[in-house]
Amino acid sequence: MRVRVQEAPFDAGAELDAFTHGRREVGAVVSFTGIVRDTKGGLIRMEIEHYPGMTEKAIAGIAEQAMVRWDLADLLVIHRHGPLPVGQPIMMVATAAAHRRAAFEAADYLMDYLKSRAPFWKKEVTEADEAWVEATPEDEDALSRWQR
Amino acid sequence: MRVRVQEAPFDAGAELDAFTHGRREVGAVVSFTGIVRDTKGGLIRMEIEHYPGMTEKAIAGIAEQAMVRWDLADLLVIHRHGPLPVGQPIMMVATAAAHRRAAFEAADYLMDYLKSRAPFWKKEVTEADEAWVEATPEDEDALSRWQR
Amino acid sequence: MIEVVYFAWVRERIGVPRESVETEAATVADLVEELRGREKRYAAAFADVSALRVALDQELSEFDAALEGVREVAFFPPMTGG
Amino acid sequence: MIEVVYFAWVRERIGVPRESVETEAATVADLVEELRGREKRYAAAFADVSALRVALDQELSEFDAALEGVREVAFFPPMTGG
Repeated sequence: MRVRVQEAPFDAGAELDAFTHGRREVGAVVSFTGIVRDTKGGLIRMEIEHYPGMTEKAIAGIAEQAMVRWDLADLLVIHRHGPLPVGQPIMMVATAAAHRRAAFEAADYLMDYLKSRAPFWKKEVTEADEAWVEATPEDEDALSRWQR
Repeated sequence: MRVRVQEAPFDAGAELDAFTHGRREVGAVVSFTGIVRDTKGGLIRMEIEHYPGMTEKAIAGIAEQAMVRWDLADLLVIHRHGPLPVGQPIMMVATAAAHRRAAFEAADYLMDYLKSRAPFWKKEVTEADEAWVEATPEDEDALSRWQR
Repeated sequence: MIEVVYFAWVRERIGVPRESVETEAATVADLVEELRGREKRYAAAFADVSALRVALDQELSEFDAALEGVREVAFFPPMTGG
Repeated sequence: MIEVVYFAWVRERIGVPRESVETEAATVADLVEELRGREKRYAAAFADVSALRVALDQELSEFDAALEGVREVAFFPPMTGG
């Protein structure tokens, strides 16, 4: 289990290769990369605030839940904070498993929980203004998929 | 839409970076990498046979279905054939979308259909013997998830 | 004349990857019946057609499909890609 | 004495990222009530607590939770990670 919270950029491809390399019992690796997107046009940058200390604990808790729930060989979570230009990776998760279903479901689960349960807050800075991104009811609804 | 069927190895990380780079309207990239796994121990290599001509058409058809069904900015499919050592990537898919749900579902769909509808056949070569990998009822069941 | 191609263990049992077959068979099932009657190796390959898939001119099809106008018939086990 | 920390627009409305607060409040809700009564900026930040989340010693909690033994209380809007 590898969890990193950092301000520095990262290279999703290099991370995927490092995560995948040299495994004999893994048949499936799923990755998700979240990228700063210019939703309305005019976005200069995204700013991500987080809660140092709690962030690491919250992510580790979510990751442990995924390891308990699915038969995973390993997982990776990287999440950035600070200012982020359009097109740059914000975060990534990767999961490695013998079978594809576990790898897909665990990555999907990690994303749903990181989105709504890890203490990050996004602000969009355009030329005109700055606005905090609001959580949507869909974000919360997504969690109910896993509460069986 | 980028589809490649090849005997040569590929680097999943480099492919992911090339696929992700320079998109302003993509918030989510999901990748799946299938890796030669030593299921029982003693695997020397996997051999993948395919149906040249039909393979490319079948994959293009599956990819087009995914593009119609989800709001994707792009997708990538790479599938190898020929002899493959343990630990090497067999194939990968990647999907790029504004939102994570479309990227996850489309990648999952592509995998289910590539598994059972693209003309590839895997043979496992161990020191003791050679055996064709058999399709499982679960592979076929997986398709019914998408037939709504 | 129709091109018949085989993959995976079907190819191994029959012993050739492809061959041209002179036939008047109206459907895939008729063609299978004809091949079965030829030699033991065909009987072995086509012993259980429920374990087989068929493609006509590189499109997945069914065993009751007509062969009229078809140039290439392929027989193979269920695919195991991905 | 309890450390109170604020994030995102809660921090912006209150104007400081953290502060030490002298309080006898028994629950988070009591603390919110106390802060609201202090100054306009607190009243603005805590106008609608249903729009807020709270963490006690870096664990997500609820507004009716007790503060006994808690060293750090954090107020923030729903998270938007990922």
